[in-house]
Order: sequence, then structure tokens, then C-alpha cells
Amino acid sequence: MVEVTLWGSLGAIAGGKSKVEIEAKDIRELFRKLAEQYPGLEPLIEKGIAVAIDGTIYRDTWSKELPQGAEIFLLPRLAGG
Amino acid sequence: MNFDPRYSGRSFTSVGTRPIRPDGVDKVTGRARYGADFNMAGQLVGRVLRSPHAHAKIRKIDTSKAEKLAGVKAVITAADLPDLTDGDAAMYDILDNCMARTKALYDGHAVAAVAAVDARTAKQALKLIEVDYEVLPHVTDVDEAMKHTAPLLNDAIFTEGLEEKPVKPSNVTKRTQFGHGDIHEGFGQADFVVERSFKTEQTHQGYIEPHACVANVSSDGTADLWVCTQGHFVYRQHCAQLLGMEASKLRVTSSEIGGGFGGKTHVWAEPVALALSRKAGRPVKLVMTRDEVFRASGPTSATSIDVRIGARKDGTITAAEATLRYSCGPYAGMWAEIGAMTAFACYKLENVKTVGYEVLVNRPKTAAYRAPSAPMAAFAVESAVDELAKEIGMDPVDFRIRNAAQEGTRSSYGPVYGPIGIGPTLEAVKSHPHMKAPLGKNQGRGMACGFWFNFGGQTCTDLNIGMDGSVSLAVGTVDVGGSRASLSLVAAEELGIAYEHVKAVVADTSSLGYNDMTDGSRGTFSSSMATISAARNAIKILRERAAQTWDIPVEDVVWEKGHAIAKGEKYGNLAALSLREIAAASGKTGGPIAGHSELVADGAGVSFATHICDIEVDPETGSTRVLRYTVVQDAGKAVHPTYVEGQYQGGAAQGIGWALNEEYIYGKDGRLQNSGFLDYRIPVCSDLPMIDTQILEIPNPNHPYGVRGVGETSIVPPLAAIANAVSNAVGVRMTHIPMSPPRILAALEAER
Amino acid sequence: MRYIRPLSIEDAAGLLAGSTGTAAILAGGSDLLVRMKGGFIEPDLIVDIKAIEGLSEIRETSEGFSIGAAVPCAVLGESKALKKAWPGVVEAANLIGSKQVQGRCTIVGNLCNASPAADSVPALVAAGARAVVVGPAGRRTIAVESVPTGPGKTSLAKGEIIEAILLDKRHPHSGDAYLRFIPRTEMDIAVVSAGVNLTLDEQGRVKSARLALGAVAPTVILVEEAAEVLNGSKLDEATLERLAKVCSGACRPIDDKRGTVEFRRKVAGVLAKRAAITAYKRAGGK
Amino acid sequence: MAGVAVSTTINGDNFEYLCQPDETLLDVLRDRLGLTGAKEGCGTGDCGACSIILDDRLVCSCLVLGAEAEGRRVETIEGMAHGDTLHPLQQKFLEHAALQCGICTPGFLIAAKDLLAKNPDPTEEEIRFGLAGNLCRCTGYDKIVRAVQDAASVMKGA
Repeated sequence: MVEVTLWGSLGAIAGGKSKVEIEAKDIRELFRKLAEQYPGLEPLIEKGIAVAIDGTIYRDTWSKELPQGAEIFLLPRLAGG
Repeated sequence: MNFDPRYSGRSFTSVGTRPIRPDGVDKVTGRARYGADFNMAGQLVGRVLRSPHAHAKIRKIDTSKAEKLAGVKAVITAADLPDLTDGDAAMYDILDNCMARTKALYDGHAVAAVAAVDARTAKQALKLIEVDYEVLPHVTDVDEAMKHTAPLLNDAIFTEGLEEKPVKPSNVTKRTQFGHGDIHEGFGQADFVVERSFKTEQTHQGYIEPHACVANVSSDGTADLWVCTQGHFVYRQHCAQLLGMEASKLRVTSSEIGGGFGGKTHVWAEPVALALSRKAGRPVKLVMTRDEVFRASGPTSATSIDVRIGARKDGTITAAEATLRYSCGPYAGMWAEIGAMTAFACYKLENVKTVGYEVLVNRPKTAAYRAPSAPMAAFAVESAVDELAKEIGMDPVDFRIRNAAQEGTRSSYGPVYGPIGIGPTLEAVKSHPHMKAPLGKNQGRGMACGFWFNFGGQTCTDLNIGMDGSVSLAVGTVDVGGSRASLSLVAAEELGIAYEHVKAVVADTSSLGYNDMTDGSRGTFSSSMATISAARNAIKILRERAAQTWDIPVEDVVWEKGHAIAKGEKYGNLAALSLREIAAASGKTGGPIAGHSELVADGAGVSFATHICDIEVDPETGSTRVLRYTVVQDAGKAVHPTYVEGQYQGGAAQGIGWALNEEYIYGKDGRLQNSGFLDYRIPVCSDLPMIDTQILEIPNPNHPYGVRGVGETSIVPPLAAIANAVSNAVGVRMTHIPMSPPRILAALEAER
Repeated sequence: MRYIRPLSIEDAAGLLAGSTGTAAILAGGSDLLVRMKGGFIEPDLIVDIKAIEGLSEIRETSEGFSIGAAVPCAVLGESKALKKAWPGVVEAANLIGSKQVQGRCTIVGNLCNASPAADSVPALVAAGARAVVVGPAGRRTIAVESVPTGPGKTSLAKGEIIEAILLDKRHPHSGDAYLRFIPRTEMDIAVVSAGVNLTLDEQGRVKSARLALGAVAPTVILVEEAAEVLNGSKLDEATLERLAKVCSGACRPIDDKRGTVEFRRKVAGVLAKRAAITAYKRAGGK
Repeated sequence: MAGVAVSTTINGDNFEYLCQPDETLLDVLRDRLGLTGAKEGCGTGDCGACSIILDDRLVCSCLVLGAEAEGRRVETIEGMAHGDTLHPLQQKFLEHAALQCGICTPGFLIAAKDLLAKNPDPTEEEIRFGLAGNLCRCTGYDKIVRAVQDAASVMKGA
């Protein structure tokens, strides 16, 4: 079980929660379960969400494991110059 | 992925040296080929007709007269680029931006295009196209556009991110919020509070090379596109999707690129060129004029930002709040959101809240510009931080050091930081001789900090070892400022050979797997990771071939300094085999030797910089002069330090231009008044001093060499650093960027 | 469209007089080609005057200087005699555009383009320069300030062409100066500008003065009251303050992409002061 | 529209071409003669990327008509190196990394060559003002100025 923090706008879609508990071993599973539990999040996940694991931002590595006790933070996927 | 990206703390032979770049000679002799330097036999000239109105309904377009003009081979409108985006809103916006469908949404919006035998005929044909416009009221100012009375750009837009779904449409596409703690409580603890509102005007990336491409669509449905772009794979995806092609049928070759800074990250004219070529059955070259570049490509957001920061007498910030409104052009964006994330990223804050509003205006579609959205937010925040330090009576550097984020700090945008460089850049600035240099009359010194995330992303690299032992490295990230040199250094380092034996090229989309574009400071970070991985895969084969030659187990062969070495006493009689020797024998040992890598280079380390600048102000005219400028920034590891310095200096120069003179100026009619380099004033050589740099190297734990991105952060602090310097020079707090002489003089007069 | 390179000024004037469509004179081309590029003008005839004998020369005569219409501004800067006699005119001419533009642009082109912000014009007006006009009716000499009549408009008739600019021989104790305000250090069009030309008496008092302002009205303006303020003075503080006030007051500026009304008014006064001080020093005043 | 026949010298070689009366020399060089070293950054003389030397004068080739080159001498970036020996300015631009994207580089090299021909020992300020007609958006000019300073000292020594 990992605790996932959602950024403001995402929290609103997940029923006003800023933190959710999910049983997931990697980013892929996290996204799948989030979409199951909060269908409103699915289009956003499709569009792209980044996951910060202990401060390091992952945009595409869905195979990245979620270590127990790690801080998991969902962020919008950003544009750069 | 077996590749281990973790930082290993190794020492380097090639990395950190400063060799001449592999594409250098072509660039100093005029032989390098950029977007407009390529031609095909039978090629036509493409030209685009653009709306002169800021906002207008397109009732009808009559192209019949243009079509009849001798020499015209194709005329297209939105009807020739049907909507194939299948509900993908972002792609639809790109399509509509390439060619207006029902409404022209800004001065310069493309409405039709022609392909003709020469430029003169194409120009004449444009004049023969009759567009029946119904001119609509327009709005170009970000604050005006938020008002309930403002003309609506798109009545299907209802603000997202509000607690209750709004009942009326609005120009605000989205509200976003970040932060933690309780700001009310935080402000309650504050002894001093600074509250101010700021505005920044819209700027353009200002690359010297206009957008240019040559498109050639064949009747068999395949196509070639030669184009200047920051991401040819992304351009291929966009173009293929918009034209209904299979991606693999479209080969995109990236030319040398004459600057991008974010402005060449999504398509503008390329789908139009392809559609023209498809219709005409001939190659079409489409090159934007400078006027078109300013009116219809690029710009960054104009912004309006409110900041409030509170601190205790001891200099601890207790609460920080910002509301950020960013213009997006006529299409939804996430620019305020990024501004809201970056605004307070430099600081350790218990109570912080930022709110962003994305605002539609009748201006060109906002594109990324070097650390997009961060410089404006930093301008507002760092100005207020300076003012707060002054009110408390603390030195601005000490005040920032006291509140700087560090490893373990929860960032204002959410996650907790790993090892970061804000503290070290501030310490370096504190002890820098620049801070102690004397100042004269009407001169002031300012400093400011900046943050940028840095990206990684999908990356793919091929490393092929020739029979002569030389190495060709094919990368898929466009080289915008010397990355082929950096990546050659990395390949040489990993293989243990000389830099001169490596030749890096940027491969076209048919020769290499998908790569994300060169954005988010990812070019060297990501492609070096893929290059290291590819080299290690090649080394594995080299070891196998040596083992085969010696007829010993591969486990007993190690790779050191460019040689296979048989490890262990029993192999004492086996002389080391060089890469060259193994390569020469490769035909007989199993064929060509190569290493490939396809990976997602995630874990780009966040980046911080602190800048110092000295400014002189002429109090009688409001004229400013930058006397001295110093950049201190964390690079993680500088692979080619000269090009790292170049990124620092270039970003600072762009920031100086933004701070002092650059701005989009719209008339009451909604038309852009300064669509050229004469009145869109980017810094010239005589405007600037030398720009000193100090590279700090705080290794990124998620890269084998510790590399972080370096390209973008340097544009973040200058706006605030200069505003702080002006304030210290003549005692006025400038809240409107650019701080052009009329604005400074007006502020001075108001003080008097 | 035709491109013709006549060999005499009479031929050039004749071509212009006889043209039926839009005709344009090409000397340096730094305005003409920009306007052609932007589609603001599509000439049917381009008359390149650079092959006309004498037009690319600066001649020093007993009366002063004659600067041919095709002399690039860079050449003005290379003429030691001209620079010594009329440093303000030369520095104004050498501020137009970049080094690249300097190699092409001409003061006659700058004058005939009739921009109120033209750099060389306030200096020429202050210097009392005259223009030699050749046309179907022959040759006439007119004051340069009578050439531009409004933005982009001149008093020249169809078929008329300026052959040369005349500058007087310098009286002793004379000096001129030109200053402009631009946001950057180079490459901008003047937001405000001031040209000053002074002659002093033996005691170092201003005997005669001419002051012209640019970019503050539809044409470059000669500020007569400024001369009145300066005459008889040694440019003391009070005179300079009055000068600034008079010059600010003489402005009829507009708000545009380069500056505001308030800014132009205020800075016109500042530049007038500063240019007057330089001209005064050049004239030998202390 | 009648074409204009032009006979000119480019980088020491004789060229003859036919161009339109309103065609710029830049377009002639790039589109008719295949000399694409000069770049069009603006077409209005504001960026200097198309710099060439015309009869010993530095000019923007976008502000010269192709027809005007008749009987004159044109020098472009393509003629700057002697065979495979780079001009000292070219060499120093490489060594100092005075280019990032490189689009402005041909114009800077031509302008710097003209500057040093007229002033072999320029101060930093003279270099900065001398090159103010050439825009660079990548480097902040620092390394360009240093490269020109270094080339000037090498050329003086030669």
C-alpha cells in the first residue's frame, strides 16, 4: 500500500481528496487502479501525468517501482522549451 | 531495461574537456544546411494568407481567382486539412492554429495557402483570394480577457478546476492550485508582509532562423519533410495525424536548426506545406517571413501576478501566496499552472499557496519559451522577496539563504527535494567578488534566484563501430547548441577512445526509433544516458568478440581504456585487444559491432541558478545600462563546459532583453505593431557586458555521470535580478516588465 | 518592372518625369527595399542613381561641402574635413542603422524618406543645410527643412530629384552636435532626437544658434524659441533649464510603439540640453 | 517583367546571371547561385545574417538588388577560408564556441572580417558596436567578442 498525494486540481476530480491509498507496485499499476477507483482521472492519465517518487519526477517510466514508504506525488505533465 | 542510471561517482577522461564541435567547420564556412537551405527539383513556393483581424468569423473564402492565375499549382483552405483529430482537443487546437476553420482568432492566423512556381506568383495569388470576414470584438490583454464583459473567444469553454461547474462560458480555461500548509495561519505569524501586483508583457523566443520546411508528398502516400525543428519525431506524429498518414510513411529529416528555445516544439506551417504538396503533386518549400514568425508563431504568455509574502523579524518566511494569470493565445494551455508550480520552488515554506488561471486572448498560440512560465513568476516572487528582506533589514542574499530549500524540503509544487543546488548557488554568490565590487552614482546591484524542473523522456540512440574502429553515433534529439560534441565526448568516455574517433549525427525519423523533442533541457541529459547505455551494449559485444578470439569465457574479459583485457594470472600471455583490433576482425567474428539503446530517461534533476547584475540608470531619461552580470548555476556535471557556459550566457541575455526592452505591442485594433527585429528589440552586442559564469556541479543521483539539464534555468532569474538592481540604483520598484525607458522614467517621475 | 541605371542626373529626372506607374529612386536602398519587402510599394520603375557621375562624391568647395546624393553615410564618417567642420552632421549620419546599413544608406535618402525620426535630418536642419534639386524645370536650391512635409511626404514634384546636400564653410568658434534617444545602444529608430548648431562670439557667448528636434512632430521641427534662449548665453544652468522647457513645450508628439507623449516631451528637453553642451564645447566654449 | 543580365565577381570568380529587377542579391546568391551561406533572418536589414562585402563595404545582401552587383566585387562566407585553411576568425569562433545554433555565424564572421580590416586592434567596445548590426540569440555575444579579440591578436602577430 502506498500513499499518493494528488495536486490541487487532481484532488478535486478524486472527490476532493488530496491523498489516496493505493495498493500498487509500480506506476503502471498505480495508474490502472487510480482509473478504476476514480474514473474521472482516466482522461487525465491518458493525457499524461507525471509521478514524483521521493522528489524525482518520472514522466514515462511506467515500469518504475514504487518503494514502500516512498513519497508518491502526482503532478501535471509539463511542457519545456 | 538493464541499464543502471544511478550516479557512480567516477572520474573522467573525455567528459569535462572542451573540444571543437563536430558540426563546427560546416557552420563557420556556410556549408551547414538549415531549414531554408534545402531545395528539391521541381519545387514550388508556398505562401500563407493570414488574417488581418484579431477576431473574425470566416463567412466564406473564394479561391477561384487565385486558382486561375497562371503558375498557381495548389490553393488550400481548412477544407483541405479536414479534422482527423478524433476528439484529441490538443491536436485539434494545433490543426486550427495551422489553418483557421470557422474563426480567425488573432492577427496573423492562417486562413489559406498557395503553392506556385515562384514567389512572385504565390504573392500575387494571395491577393486574389477573397475572404469574407465578419469582424468580431477582440481582447488582447490578460486582465481584460478575464472580465465578465470581455468578448468570448470560444463559447464552449467553461472554466475547469472550479469547485462548482460554471454556468457561463469564459475566457478562463482552467484554474489550478498548488501548495501546502495554511497560509492564513502563516500570515498570522508574520511580522512583515509584502504584497504587490506585477505585469509582464509577451515576448518571443526570437530565434534568428524563421520556420522553414520542404514537403514532398508522393502519389503513393509516402512523404518526406525537411524541416528546422526541435523534435522531428514529434513533428512526424503531428503531421501524420493531421494529414491522415501512417507515421512510418512520413520521413522527417531535421535540418540544422537556427534557434528554437521552445518555439520549434510544435508544428505551424509544416502540415500546410504537406497539404499543398499533396494537392499540387510536387515538392513545396514554405519559409515564413520574419513578420509571420512574430505574428503567427511563438510567443510566451503575457502575465498578471499578485504576490504576498510574510516573514518573521528573524527572517523566516511564514507564508507565501501568489495568484498568476497567464495568457495562452486563443487555445487552452497550462502556462499559469507551470508558473504556479515554479513560483516559490526556491524556498522552504511551511505555508504556501499558488493559484493559476489560464486565459484566452486574441494573440498567437502561446508556445514554450525556455523554462516556460518560470521567469515571470520568478520576477514577481523575487522582487517581493527582495523588498521583504529590505523591510526586515536583512541582506537579500542572507535572507534567501535562510529560507532556501534543501534536500528533504517539501517543494511548493508538492514533492520533497533530493540533493539540490539552490543553497550552494547562493553561498557561491555570497562569496563572489562581484558582490563586493564598488558601485558608482545611479548604479545598483540586484540578485535573484531561479528554478526549473528539467525533463527526461523517450530517447533512442545507435552506436555503430566501423571496421576501422571509428564510431558513428546516431542520436534522435535535435542538436540546438552543441550536443553532438557533448554526446561524442560521452561515447568516447564510455568506450575509452579518443573524441576524434567519434562522429555524432542526428538521424532522421526513418533511421532511428522515436525520440521526444529537445525541450525541457533534456537533450544532453537524455541522449547521454542513451549513449552510455548504447556504448555499454557495444562493449558487451566487444568483450564477447575478444573472448571468442582468445577462446576464453567472456566473464574473464573486462573492458578498460578502450581495450579488452583478459583478467587473471592465467591469461598473462594474452596482450590486450584494442577496440580497433576487435573492429578490424569483426567480419570474421560475427559481423558488425553496434550498441543500441531505447530508454525512457527519467529522473532529470531539478536545477537552480542565482544571478547578480549591476545596472546604471539615467534618471533623466530612464535609460538603463547593464554594467556587469554573473550567472551561478548547478549543472550536475558539465559534459562540455564551454557549451554549458554558453547556455548560461545565452539564457541570461534573453532574460536581459525580456527585462528591459522586448514586448509584443498591440494596437487598439488588435494588430501587432512590432512584428520585426527593428521594434521587437532583442539585445544587440553593444547592449551587453561580458557575462561571467560559475558552474557548480552537484551530481544528479539519477544519471551515471551526474548530469542535469542546463539549458533553461538561466532565463529565470534575470527579470527579477534587473528589477532589483534598478530598485537599488534609483529607488523605484518596477512592477511592469519590460522596464523600458518610458516605464522607468514614468516611475521616477511618479516618485518625485 | 524595370531597373535602369542612368548615367546623368538629367536622364534620371527625365525617367522619373516620364514614368507612368510608380517610380522609385534607388541610392542606398535601405528604405526602399524594406518597403518593397513589406509590400508597401511595388515600383514599376527603379532608377538606380549610383552610376551618375559626381553623385557618389563629397566635394569641398570655397563655399563649403557638397555631398552627392549617392554617398553612403559611412563615407561621410571617413571624410576628415567634413568630420572636423560638421561633427554633429557626421555623427547623426553615422547613427543610421548598422555598419551594414551605413555602407549603403545616404543622407538624401534619409531626408526624402521623410520620417520624422530620421537621424540625419535634425542635424542637417540645425546646420542650415540646403538641398540641390534637379527636375524638369531645371535646378534649384532649397532649405532641407522644406523637403519633408509630413510622414512619408515631401515637397518634391514629380520628376524632381535631389542631387546633393550643401553645407556651409564653417565660421570660427562654431560647433554642432546631434543626440538621439533609443532604447537599445544601436539598431533602433530615434524615439526623440535633437540637433544643435552654435556659433560663439570672441567672449564665448552664443552668437547664433539653430536647434532642431526629431520624432516629436509630423516632421523634424526647427525650434526658433530655442535659438532665442541660447543667444547671448554661455549655457549657464538657468539657460539650459529654460532651453529644456522651451524644447519640451515645442513638441507635438504622439504615443506609439516607441514612446509616449510624456516621455518624448521630457526627453526632448534633456537631449536638447545635452546636445547644446556638446556643441558649445566643440565651438570652443568653456 | 524583363530579367536583368548581370556580370559580377563573387569570391574572386566571375559569375553571370539573369535576375528579376526586384530580386535581392541575397535571393540571387541563395536561390540562383546555390550560395546559401548568407541567411535571411529578417529581410529588412535588422539582423545581419545575410552580411556580405560589396566592393570593400559591409552590407546586408537583403538590402541590395541582384541587379546592383553588375561589375562589382562580392565576398561571401563561402570565400572566407583558403582551401581547407580556415580564416583565423573562423578558427577562433570554433575554439571559443562562439556559435551555438550557428545561423548568425556567417554574418558575424563577415562583419568581423570587415571590422578587423578597418580596425586591426579594436577595443571590446569597438567590437561590440562594430558588430551591433548582427543579432545572435544564443550566445549572449560573450564568446563571439572573445573570439574576435583572440583572432585580432593572432592576425596582428601574423
